[in-house]
Amino acid sequence: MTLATEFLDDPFFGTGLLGRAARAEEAGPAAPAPAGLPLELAGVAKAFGARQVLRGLDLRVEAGAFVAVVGRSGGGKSTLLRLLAGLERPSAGTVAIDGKPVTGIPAAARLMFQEPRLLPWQRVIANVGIAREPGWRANALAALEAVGLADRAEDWPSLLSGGQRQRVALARALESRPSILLLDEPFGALDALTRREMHQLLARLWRERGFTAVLITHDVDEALALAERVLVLREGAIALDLPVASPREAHGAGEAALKARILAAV
Amino acid sequence: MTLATEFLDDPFFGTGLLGRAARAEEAGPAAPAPAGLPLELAGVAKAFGARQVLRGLDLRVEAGAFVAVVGRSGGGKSTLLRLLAGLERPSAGTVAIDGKPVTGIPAAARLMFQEPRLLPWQRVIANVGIAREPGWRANALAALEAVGLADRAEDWPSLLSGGQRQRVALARALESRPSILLLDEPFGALDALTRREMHQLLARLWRERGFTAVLITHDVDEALALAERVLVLREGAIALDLPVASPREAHGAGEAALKARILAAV
Amino acid sequence: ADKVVRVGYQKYGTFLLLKARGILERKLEPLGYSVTWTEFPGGPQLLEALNVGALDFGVTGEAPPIFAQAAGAPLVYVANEPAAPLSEAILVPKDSPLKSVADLKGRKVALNKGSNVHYLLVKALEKAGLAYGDITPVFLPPADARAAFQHGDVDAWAIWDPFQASAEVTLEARTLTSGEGLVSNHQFYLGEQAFVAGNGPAVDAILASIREIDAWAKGNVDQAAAELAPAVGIPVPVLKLALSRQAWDVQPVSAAVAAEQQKIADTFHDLKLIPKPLKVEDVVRGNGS
Amino acid sequence: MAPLSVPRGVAAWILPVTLLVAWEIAADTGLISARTLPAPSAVALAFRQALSDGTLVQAVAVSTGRALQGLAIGGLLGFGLGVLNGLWKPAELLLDSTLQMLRNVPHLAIIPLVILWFGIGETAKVFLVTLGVLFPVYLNTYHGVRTIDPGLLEMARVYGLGPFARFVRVILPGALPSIFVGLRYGLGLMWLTLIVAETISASSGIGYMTMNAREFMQIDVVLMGILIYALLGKLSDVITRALEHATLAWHPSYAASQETPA
Amino acid sequence: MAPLSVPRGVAAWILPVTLLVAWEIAADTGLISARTLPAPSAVALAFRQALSDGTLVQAVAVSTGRALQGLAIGGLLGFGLGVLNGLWKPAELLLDSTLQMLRNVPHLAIIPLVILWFGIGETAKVFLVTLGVLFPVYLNTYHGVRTIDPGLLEMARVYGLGPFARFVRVILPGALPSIFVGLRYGLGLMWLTLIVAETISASSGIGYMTMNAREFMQIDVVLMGILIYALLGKLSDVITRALEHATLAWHPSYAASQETPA
Ligand SMILES: Nc1ncnc2c1ncn2[C@@H]1O[C@H](COP(=O)(O)OP(=O)(O)OP(=O)(O)O)[C@@H](O)[C@H]1O
Ligand SMILES: Nc1ncnc2c1ncn2[C@@H]1O[C@H](COP(=O)(O)OP(=O)(O)OP(=O)(O)O)[C@@H](O)[C@H]1O
Ligand SMILES: [Mg+2]
Ligand SMILES: [Mg+2]
Repeated sequence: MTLATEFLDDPFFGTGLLGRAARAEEAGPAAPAPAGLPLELAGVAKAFGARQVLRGLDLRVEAGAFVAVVGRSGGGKSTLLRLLAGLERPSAGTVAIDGKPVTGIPAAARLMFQEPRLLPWQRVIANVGIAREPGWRANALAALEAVGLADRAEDWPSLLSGGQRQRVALARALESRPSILLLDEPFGALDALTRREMHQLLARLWRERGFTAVLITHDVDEALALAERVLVLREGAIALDLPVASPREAHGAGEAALKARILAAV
Repeated sequence: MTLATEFLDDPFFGTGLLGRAARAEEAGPAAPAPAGLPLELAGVAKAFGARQVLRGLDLRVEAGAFVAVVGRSGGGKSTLLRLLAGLERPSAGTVAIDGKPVTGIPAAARLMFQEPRLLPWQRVIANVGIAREPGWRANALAALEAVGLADRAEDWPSLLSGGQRQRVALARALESRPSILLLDEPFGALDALTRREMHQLLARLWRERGFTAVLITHDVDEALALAERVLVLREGAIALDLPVASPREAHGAGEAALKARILAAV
Repeated sequence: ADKVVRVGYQKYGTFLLLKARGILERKLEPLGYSVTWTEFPGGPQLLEALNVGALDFGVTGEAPPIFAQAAGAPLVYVANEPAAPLSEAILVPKDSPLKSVADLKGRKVALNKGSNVHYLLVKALEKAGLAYGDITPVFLPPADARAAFQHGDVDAWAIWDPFQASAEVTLEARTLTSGEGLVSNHQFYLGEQAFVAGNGPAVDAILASIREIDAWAKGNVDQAAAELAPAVGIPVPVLKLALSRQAWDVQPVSAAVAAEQQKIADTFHDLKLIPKPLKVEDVVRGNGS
Repeated sequence: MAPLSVPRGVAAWILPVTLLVAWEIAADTGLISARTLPAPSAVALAFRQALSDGTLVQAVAVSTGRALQGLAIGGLLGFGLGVLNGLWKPAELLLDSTLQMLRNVPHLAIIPLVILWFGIGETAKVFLVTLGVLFPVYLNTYHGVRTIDPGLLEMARVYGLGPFARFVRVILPGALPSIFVGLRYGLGLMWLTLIVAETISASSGIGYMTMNAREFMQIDVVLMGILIYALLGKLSDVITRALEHATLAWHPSYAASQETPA
Repeated sequence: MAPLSVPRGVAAWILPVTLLVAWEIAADTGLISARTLPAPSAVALAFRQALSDGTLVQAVAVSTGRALQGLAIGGLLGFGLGVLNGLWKPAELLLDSTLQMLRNVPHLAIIPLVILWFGIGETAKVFLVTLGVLFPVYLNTYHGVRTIDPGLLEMARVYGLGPFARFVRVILPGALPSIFVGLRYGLGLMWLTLIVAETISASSGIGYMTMNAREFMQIDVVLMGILIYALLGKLSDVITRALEHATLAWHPSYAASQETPA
């Protein structure tokens, strides 16, 4: 809990206009505060050999929306994100970002992979500032501080615990300040308290920066706590598309009902 | 849920005495049904360089007990399991299994690592039957079936999804039939429903085989649902040691209180 | 000096003495030539360079020019040293039961394939009434042949100086027969065709230099040996023995020498060492080239 | 650049064939004199001749025999030493540095010693080839073993695999891609060493044939020798590729290279 | 076996020194005749002589110059080709097979061609060393680049790293352990090729010195040459180890090898 309150004073994660202005100054006029971009999938199918993973998926995500995707293990969630990140080509249908079909790796999107994928030969801080944008060192350190690992900045990644590695990957995804943030089970290796801190961090940054977020999670509570809209992926298609009103409210009675609906759909 | 009911008819995971007798027959008289062994840590400390991870840990686990360990990310949980598995030497204190100090890798314990650690050059089934004990193929297939991946037995691990890989690692740990089963966040990459199935599988096998189980989890509900005893690891020592009565009862009112106590200790 | 003569030499021989004294440079300087010296481990390598136009002039034994001519190399025989039949021989270990060349029947003889001793061996066998097929030739370059000889892998060794002298002195090897009465064993000075044709005065100046050094060496074998020893790495007594057997009197290639050389070529053709017969006199300086 | 949609087998020959054609044209138009560099057609003639009179087949057969013996001994030794030093620290401390020193000793320089030790027979030649093959296989095996994911080794130990099972199921397959690099290199050096080895009193073999021709300035035969070496190199390449294909099916980069022809 | 608790620097010399001592004893007791194999003390004498009259220093200096030029050119070319072919499929299709064929052509056999192309000067020698160094560096770089974790490359692309940044931050460090194996091998071959190169019309250099001594049967000088090659091999080893230590600090197996001396 201590961590979460620290963000307020943090130059990088500072709240509201002040923080944003400070950041814009730092990075120069060439880097305007990123805004979200809309996503669209139309009739997207994906097969690996004979295995049909996605079949005719239709999905529109508005600019700046926060969508959570839940579904069974092996249900094609990661594949969906990989399609959005341009790492896979659909077998049929089209994937578009901001109205333009995705060819190659879209510059607007950043994917936090299901595994940490840290470069073993770079220190933790260099991993976070992987893109080496101007001022990366300060930004990376701020991001590490936000995930509670500022004191490990100069360690090799191989010395970190599983949850620490995941948080470094999270810091890397956040530091890159994308228009579209794709998160593949970003909190899977975190304990309940650290996880809650990370939830708050993510929610805050989303509000401040306005990026479009797609979050894969196996934790329905997490989906309800963070997203405006929860999708259930089943048998390669969207089985449930549930808007969540004022998602950041505390656990109420309505939430239990929503949770039951989602679990039934999965 | 369909998976969980199938275990009843499964020759390997068959219930009660019947199943156990069938299994004992299969493996021959040389392999008696494994029983749990007691664990003991006395004054165990572990430091990596200047970083003191565990400090004077004292713990006794009786034979056949089911202990869950919760704690913050980077709190030394994996280090604790690695000490029990003989992969690290304590900086001070002693680790003993069945009264004998651990030197080398104890034959009685199996550790399911935090990462899947599958051999990329072996098919899924060969990964599960890694020890190649007599009859491993049938056993491995049964274990894969129990985790819902029988149809992927002949795939390369690199083609699996994150959750599928974790389940293969789980199948491998279960197939090895140890006296002491050490599980490091075994369900972290699984969705809620698959996770519940795996809970049932683990609980059933524990009851049938009587091994000693140490489960690391970041999910307090999971700890309460599975373990007889929940330990909270904080600042390198045990901050809370909570017995859980009849752990396999459904979510009651008492559970919420327990959960609150644990979270407060973390 | 804007013209260059590229001279190839080997470690053991007159050119090394010539190079040390700077005689050639002095004689060519007035004609507007400078000299670059290049060392080669053996005659074949020297002619390999001459063949591709990397060399103008050099010195080798009698065998290499035959192969070079067979390969179409643009070489010209310019001059030769007199016969030195004692400078090659067939040796046997000191306690060998072999007493004469005729005893070689069925034995293993080490030799450098296609060298002057190859011809010597053929001639020696011929004289002893043996056919070439009666012995087993073991083709080895000198250094390896010596190792094999020492090790007892071969029964005899056909070899030339200074290796011959070294084996005689340090291994106490016994001479079965020398080249005397069998072969003449000339050293040949060879030039590149275009160079020899277009630079007559320079070629003559080179010959004059050789004559000068030959004259000196003939009268100062001891000093020559002392001078060559450090470069060659062979003890002075050995070198003295080798040099004393050598002939020192450079002269243009006569018809008689050409004819002897032609016999070697024909023998090599019979041995299938060269694919087609060749005429030595076609590439002798003064014979139209 | 335009995508190359030709099959692998064809693409590989584009460059060699282009070079050959250019060379023929240069020779035919007199751009290079036939004396210094005979035209490919002349080399082909030498080839046909050597083929028809049986010398070529015999030379290749004799050399192959020597090469394979050396490969077997040197490959096994290099592999064994690589594994030993990669896994067992004391052995590495004791042996690695010495091997690195021995590796640096030129074959040409030790021929007199080899003759003293082994005589002038086949043993000496096979010994030299053994030396040639040993070191690349050693270095790459050692590297492959050293860089195996320690996490997998830990896993194998925890799951009760004994030393032999660990070797067969973890170490060997993990080091295999690297061992293949060593083998690839060793297959090349096998022929290269042979040319040195066959200066020892050989009267057959392609090394002997080539060096003999060089001595006698039969450039067409030398070129034929060079072409044969190149073709043998191609053959080694095909063999290693097939082995890689067969044993590294699980490996993303090796599997991919076979499936996507462009 | 008793644990070796001697430091790395000492352990490495146990075997060579033991061999040397055994050889000296065998020579002194007449077990091997001094004529066929001079005693180490005789070799040491030759060493002192060559050192004091400056020929050794000069030979090593000349050879080192040639070696380093060849290393620089061959190493860079091999590295560049390895990276190109490892990353870009069309290049691999076009070039790899040809390189595998060229690799197999013995240096001894192409000397006539090399003289034809480059004459008998320094260029020819440097060219041969270049060839010698090129192929091991190429093969190992290619292998290193090919076997980089594709997951990390994906990550780099998703995080907006351009080709250059990907190369510098992902591909190069990932391939480095393998490239060092190539370099290690290349550093050895550098000297080995030189002995062949220095048979072309050289009059200086250690290759020349050794081969010349061999020709004139100065076995003690030949042995001295062999020892110098071995020491140069040791030097290469020390340099590569230092480079590995400096650049692979992150790598569990390389870091460990430096820290745990036994
Ligand atoms: N080999 C090592 N060298 C140095 N530090 C290490 C090493 N292994 C672990 N650590 C450190 O020890 C601490 C405990 O690590 P451990 O993996 O036990 O944590 P954990 O409780 O399992 O965390 P998580 O829930 O994130 O997996 C961490 O701070 C980690 O960085
Ligand atoms: N490259 C591939 N080749 C073949 N099959 C693949 C490949 N990638 C994924 N799959 C298969 O596609 C299915 C969907 O995989 P995906 O990784 O998208 O699942 P997921 O929903 O993310 O699962 P998890 O929650 O377990 O991570 C799985 O059955 C997986 O085995
Ligand atoms: Mg996934
Ligand atoms: Mg952990």
